[in-house]
Amino acid sequence: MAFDIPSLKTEDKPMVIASAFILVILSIGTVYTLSTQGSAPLLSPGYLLQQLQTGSFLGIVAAGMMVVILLGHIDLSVAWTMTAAAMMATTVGGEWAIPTGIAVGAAVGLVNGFGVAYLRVPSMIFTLGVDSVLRGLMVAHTGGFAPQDSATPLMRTLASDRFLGIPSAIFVWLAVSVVIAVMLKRTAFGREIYVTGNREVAAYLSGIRTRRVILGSFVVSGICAALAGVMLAGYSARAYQGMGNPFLLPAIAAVVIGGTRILGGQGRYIGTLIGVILIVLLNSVLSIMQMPEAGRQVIYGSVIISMLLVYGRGNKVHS
Amino acid sequence: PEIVSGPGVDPACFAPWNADTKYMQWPTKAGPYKVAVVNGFVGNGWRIQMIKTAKAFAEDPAMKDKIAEFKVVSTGTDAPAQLGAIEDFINQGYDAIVTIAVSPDGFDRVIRLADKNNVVLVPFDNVLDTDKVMQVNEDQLKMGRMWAQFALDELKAKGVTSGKILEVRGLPGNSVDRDRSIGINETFKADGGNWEMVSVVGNWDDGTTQKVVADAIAVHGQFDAVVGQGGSNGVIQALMDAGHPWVPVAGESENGYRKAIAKYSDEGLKGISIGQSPGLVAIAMKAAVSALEGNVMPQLISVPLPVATYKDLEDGKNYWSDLPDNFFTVNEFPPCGVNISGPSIMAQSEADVK
Amino acid sequence: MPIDSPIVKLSGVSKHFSGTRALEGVDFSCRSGTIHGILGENGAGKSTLIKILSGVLQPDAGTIEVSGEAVRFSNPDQAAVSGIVCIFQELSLVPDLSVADNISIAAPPRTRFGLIDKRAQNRRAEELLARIKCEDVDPNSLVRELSLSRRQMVEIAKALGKDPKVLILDEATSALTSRDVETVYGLLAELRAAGVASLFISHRMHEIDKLCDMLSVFRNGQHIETFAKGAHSEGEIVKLMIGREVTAHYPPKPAPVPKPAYLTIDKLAWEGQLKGIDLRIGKGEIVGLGGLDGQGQKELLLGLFGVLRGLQGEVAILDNPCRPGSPAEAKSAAMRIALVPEDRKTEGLMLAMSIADNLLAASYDRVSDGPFINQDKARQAVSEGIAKLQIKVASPDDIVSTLSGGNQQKVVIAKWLMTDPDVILLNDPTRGIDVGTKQEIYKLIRELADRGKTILLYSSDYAELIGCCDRVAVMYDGEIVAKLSGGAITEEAIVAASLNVGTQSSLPAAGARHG
Amino acid sequence: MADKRSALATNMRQNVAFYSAIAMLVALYLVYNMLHPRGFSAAVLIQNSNESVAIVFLAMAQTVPVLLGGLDLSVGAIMTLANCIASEVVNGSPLQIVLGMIITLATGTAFGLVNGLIVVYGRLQPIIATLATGAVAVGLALFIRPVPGGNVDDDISWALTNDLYEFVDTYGLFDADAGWFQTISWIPVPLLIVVMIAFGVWLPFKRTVTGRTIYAIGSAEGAAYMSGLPIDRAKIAAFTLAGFFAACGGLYLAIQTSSGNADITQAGAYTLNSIAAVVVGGTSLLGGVGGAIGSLVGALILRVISFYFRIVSIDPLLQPLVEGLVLLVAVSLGAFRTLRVKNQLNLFR
Ligand SMILES: Nc1ncnc2c1ncn2[C@@H]1O[C@H](COP(=O)(O)OP(=O)(O)OP(=O)(O)O)[C@@H](O)[C@H]1O
Ligand SMILES: Nc1ncnc2c1ncn2[C@@H]1O[C@H](COP(=O)(O)OP(=O)(O)OP(=O)(O)O)[C@@H](O)[C@H]1O
Ligand SMILES: [Mg+2]
Ligand SMILES: [Mg+2]
Repeated sequence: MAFDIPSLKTEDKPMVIASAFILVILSIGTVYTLSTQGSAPLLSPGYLLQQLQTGSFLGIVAAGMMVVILLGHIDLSVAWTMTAAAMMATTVGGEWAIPTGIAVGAAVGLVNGFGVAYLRVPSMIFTLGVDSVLRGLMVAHTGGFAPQDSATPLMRTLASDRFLGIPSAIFVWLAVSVVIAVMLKRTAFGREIYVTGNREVAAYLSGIRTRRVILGSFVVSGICAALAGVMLAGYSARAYQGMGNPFLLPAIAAVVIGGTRILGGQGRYIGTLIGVILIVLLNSVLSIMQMPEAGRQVIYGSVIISMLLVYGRGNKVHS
Repeated sequence: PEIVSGPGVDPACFAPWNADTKYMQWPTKAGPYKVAVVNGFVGNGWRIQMIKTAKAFAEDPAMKDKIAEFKVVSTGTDAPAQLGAIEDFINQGYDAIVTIAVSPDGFDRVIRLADKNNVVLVPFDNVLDTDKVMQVNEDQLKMGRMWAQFALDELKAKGVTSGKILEVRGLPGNSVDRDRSIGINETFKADGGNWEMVSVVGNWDDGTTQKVVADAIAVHGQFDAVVGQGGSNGVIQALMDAGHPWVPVAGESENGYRKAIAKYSDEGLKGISIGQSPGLVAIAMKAAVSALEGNVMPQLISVPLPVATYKDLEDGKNYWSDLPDNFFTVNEFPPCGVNISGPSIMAQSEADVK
Repeated sequence: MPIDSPIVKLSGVSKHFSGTRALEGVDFSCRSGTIHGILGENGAGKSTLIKILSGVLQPDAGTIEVSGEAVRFSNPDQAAVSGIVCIFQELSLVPDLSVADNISIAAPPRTRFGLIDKRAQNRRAEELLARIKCEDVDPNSLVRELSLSRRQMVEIAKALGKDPKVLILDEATSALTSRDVETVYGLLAELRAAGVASLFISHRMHEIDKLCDMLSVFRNGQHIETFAKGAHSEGEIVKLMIGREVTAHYPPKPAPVPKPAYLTIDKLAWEGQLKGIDLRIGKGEIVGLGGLDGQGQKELLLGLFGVLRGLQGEVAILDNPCRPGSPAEAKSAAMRIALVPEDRKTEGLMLAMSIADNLLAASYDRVSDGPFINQDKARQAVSEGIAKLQIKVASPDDIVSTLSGGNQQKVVIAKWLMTDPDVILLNDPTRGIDVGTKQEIYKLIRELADRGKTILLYSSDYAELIGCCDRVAVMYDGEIVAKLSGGAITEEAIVAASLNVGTQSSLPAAGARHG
Repeated sequence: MADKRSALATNMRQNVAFYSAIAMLVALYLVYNMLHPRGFSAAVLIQNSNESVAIVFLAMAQTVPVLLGGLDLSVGAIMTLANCIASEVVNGSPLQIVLGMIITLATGTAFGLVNGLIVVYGRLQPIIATLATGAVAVGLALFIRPVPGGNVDDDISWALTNDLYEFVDTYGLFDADAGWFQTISWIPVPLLIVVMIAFGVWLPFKRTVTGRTIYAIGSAEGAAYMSGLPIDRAKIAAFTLAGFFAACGGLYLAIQTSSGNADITQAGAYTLNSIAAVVVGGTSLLGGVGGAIGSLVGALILRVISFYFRIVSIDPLLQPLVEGLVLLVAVSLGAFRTLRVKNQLNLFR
């Protein structure tokens, strides 16, 4: 491939290791279920498809998050972007529900992008502020008269129906994945994201409109979060306060476990995909094993650390 | 306050927790009073409904004249900020402070200051592990027991005496979660049937609950009953999506959950709904004012559990089929003169209120 | 220690980097009280040699002796303890710390409590700066606030403060003004008299020639020869360095014909750093920008390229106003301006990305169909770019940082040539580049001019201005103080104008020593 | 003299962000006190000090890794861990109490040390390494304290959360009513603790080579290495110090609430607020510029803003929105500098 990010070997390592780890998780879970109930439901297509279905919401958020992380930025507003998009979508209802939700995401992305690219406030802090503004808006929104919160039939269809026996949410995730992967790899915008993420000043002096690239990336992230929020509302059949909260940290973790450099510039989409599956399965297996919260947190942290330690061998920080 | 002997004022409203409950009395103050509500976390439906109820109750004719100044602040899950806010209101000369504690412990200092300044501090909902303040709550342990007993009774009626029960827990580390879970588990244990308890953590959140219930179903196949502490909409959704047959379900008081029970009880969704009511805030406010008026008050006020089973659900009365799923149906407590119904403050438009 | 035994002696030193042979069995020594020049083209292994000497890198094989004792340095600190101190190009100053902090960074004076003694540190900084005649630098100011040339002087002060026995300067004078260069020469002579050995790396022949007693030539990771100054002619040295004969340094200039203005600059002013620049450059003309460092030359280039806000005055291409608001606009079809920036490592390249990605960075619109990149066009553009500048690459997918300095610079230039610009702004494009590569770049610049490009070239090396440019504009304090053309472009004229001698009566203190 | 003045001017110019943060804090706090019915009283000062200690310590903790150019996402978790440990061990005889405090601080510091070791020898990006170790810390806290509670010694709790008078009185150190003592007896102990640790630990540390190396790394790591600075040691020290400050926060929290609470949400909120405080206090997230004292001020600014909700009447359901907007504006204030930049290359640092 002529235009891959270089040094495929180190880039492939995360995918291979993460994939292997997914197998380890499944084996541990299966050993557990075999010993406690004498069956191996984790290996059944039903269970796996369901994991992919619930994973698709995280997957879509993580896809957007990855684009922003490739720039060396981060989007901490995805939690309430999801919620706001879902709540506005159900409030509006009808056929305009989904477009409204997506528009909310795009608008949030524009605000984030404006703050980060034009005002040059660090994304870590600007998106945090936007997140709390969104939360405030949603509290105020419910604080007036309680809005309609039921998902529209189309939202339900997208998120919880099945098509050819496969949950339709997986198709949506797949579609988003294809779009993001092609965008990153085959479009000028995608390459400009990598270039800007590597060294913004050099990108700027190369005549790349880096501010628009940043703005665009935050819009992508906002739209992805909004889509995930709308889908999640479809899955739960309703939108509610705080519904996006459980997604922020896993999304970041998935991107990083997938081998994307947290400082930007390097990473492949396929890694994020694998990272999402890993996180979803890990959570699910821990839940099945009825692991108490304390153990769950410790395992979660240790997994991330140990995987990164395995990937990171040999990348010296100096120079 | 002084520890006095009972009975207290208006026992229909301010019921003592049990026979051992102490009684307290504050020096009478002349009204109208300055009252503050110090909330912790804001950003879920329950808290929003609670705040709206508080605002509405402060405007209620029964209270309006007694309240000179009324403030609500939300400090987030930040113990020092909440303690600081309470202390600030004490320093500002407020007469009563109603609060949902972010932690069941750690209020010693503000309790001491409140007592020193004759300020009535009333924790409710998430109450404190202390008997030094007047508190208002529903009995969480009893709630757990009732849920479990209901499920057991329904199963017995079907002739089932053993099987798998799914317990959906709430926020780890929270005392409410702990008490409810103890109630549930001790009841099943005491029953003598052969019950296998599978427990998952749903954080009282619809989405999380739905996911963990779906996972549990995928792994365990089928359950004979589900006892969920919260996120009941999520429980129902997961059962429906998995094509799980309807079984007895115990849960909270979300409108959506009650709608589902009403709709599917004939198909086997034998449900019980017991709510932790956002209306507790109104009782806490009323108790605070009553204490300021010099009445004898129980230290721990037990608000009756608002129970509704599939047998007694009635559209337009204890659930509303045309209203959104997310609000909590139980909001009013007629014995206390708290008549702010869920729909009246959580309705979609001005028209729905009427 | 006998005076003529070497202070540093390397025997059989080899260093390999994944696949590249940077040094191979090098024997090298130098003596106290000499100034020892090290020559070689880009990638010859000079920097690697001195990095090994100064403890930044560790050799794969071979031994190092200092004053006859075998040593092994695992970091620069240990080398400094042995008296080996290295001045890197600009690498070792911390921009957000003050000058005084930087000068005493690793071993500051301490108070009774073992804490850094700020006052003593300031005093020390003042003394050292005074020694290199940089009294104008405030020890309290941040290094970030200084110009590149001042930073290099601070770097020298910092090295001096370590009391070196062996002082290494790796292209440490590349951005110095001529006045500072004189100071450094004086300093080196002083140190030589005090018995210090200096190792001096530069790509500027005349500097080496003027300064050094001994010369060592490296090529391809090998030590070719060490000889006393004067033992070889300049031509012979160049031949040793690049292994072939070099005929002429600069491509011949065409006869000076007045050309109609293509790029017109009128009363350009900015923030007190540009004070009404008037300049006309014709199509096919190479105009040089000269002068001391920091007189507004860089700002002029940046201004033309759309980087500066709040510019006053007029710029036009032919008769169309041309005031880009950003580099993106500057490179657009309407203006077609390109800028090869000053610092290729931070401003020119994405060091962690492939050569191909770097080459394409300015021309995605040219290789795309709609939003999508056409893989074939892209591949073709990349190979054309590599071919045009004869960039030595194993594969376009290699990471650009694996190229040598000269080839990296070619990548930056090629990136811009791929956009087919009409106006090319070059900001010191040959800094730190070896003679051979320099020649290629000069040739390329001339070819571009011959093809009708308009070229504005800033260089810190006046020999380059003389050899390359049709006309030269010398800047002083934000103004153009002299415009030279044809035979008038001489070293004397440029130096005089740089110091603003003759155009203004009051000589700046800086010029006094020079005039 | 002229020299001094110009040095001062240089200092002002180089620390604009810090000095404007101080000015902002003073203005905000003065107005709050003027609006407060009992403004400018010791009671209000004590109350405000108490609620600020934890966040101030966390902001200082966050500062050190930020100066390196990294972020420590585990500070809130370390605080929580320390809080839970303290709730177990800070009781008994005075000696046991002191020992308990030392154990608490040592554990937090050790956790920071582990962070540092992972970052340095594991060669991981701090932000992601600490995201993971933070989860581990919260997990450990939950093991120690599955439900909130604990019994921190009542006397120490009372003595450390009041003014000096009560402190002296509680422990009968000397006659608290002594005349000479009156002038300082109103000073809140929490304020004193913060000031002592901030100035007693941070300022000296900043003037060590290790401390300066932290700045150098954040500013230009390559240069720091070339200059022979102890990079690894400084990085480890930075995270260790962060662990120490976070543990101070956790310990105080335990003393203040006489209990421990392994609250995951609270840990996360504190971590994020610490970053906001660092930014508001004038420390650059890119590293190399700023300091813990600035972050102390930044944390206080954020806190004082929240005080206003208790004074000014704002619809409770609009409060989160107002709070969010204020935070957004506060962190965007630096943008004015950006808008004034004339050479766009200066935007990219
Ligand atoms: N860190 C490294 N990794 C891989 N290869 C390296 C590294 N450093 C140097 N090299 C290789 O070693 C060779 C010598 O490089 P070195 O920097 O010593 O050359 P140089 O003589 O200093 O060149 P220049 O004149 O450009 O400074 C180069 O070909 C380069 O490819
Ligand atoms: N990761 C790497 N892999 C391969 N070669 C490298 C790598 N990093 C650096 N190099 C080589 O090392 C040399 C860089 O060495 P150094 O940092 O001394 O710069 P330099 O060549 O002296 O640059 P300049 O000429 O601009 O001063 C380059 O010539 C390059 O060929
Ligand atoms: Mg070199
Ligand atoms: Mg070089």
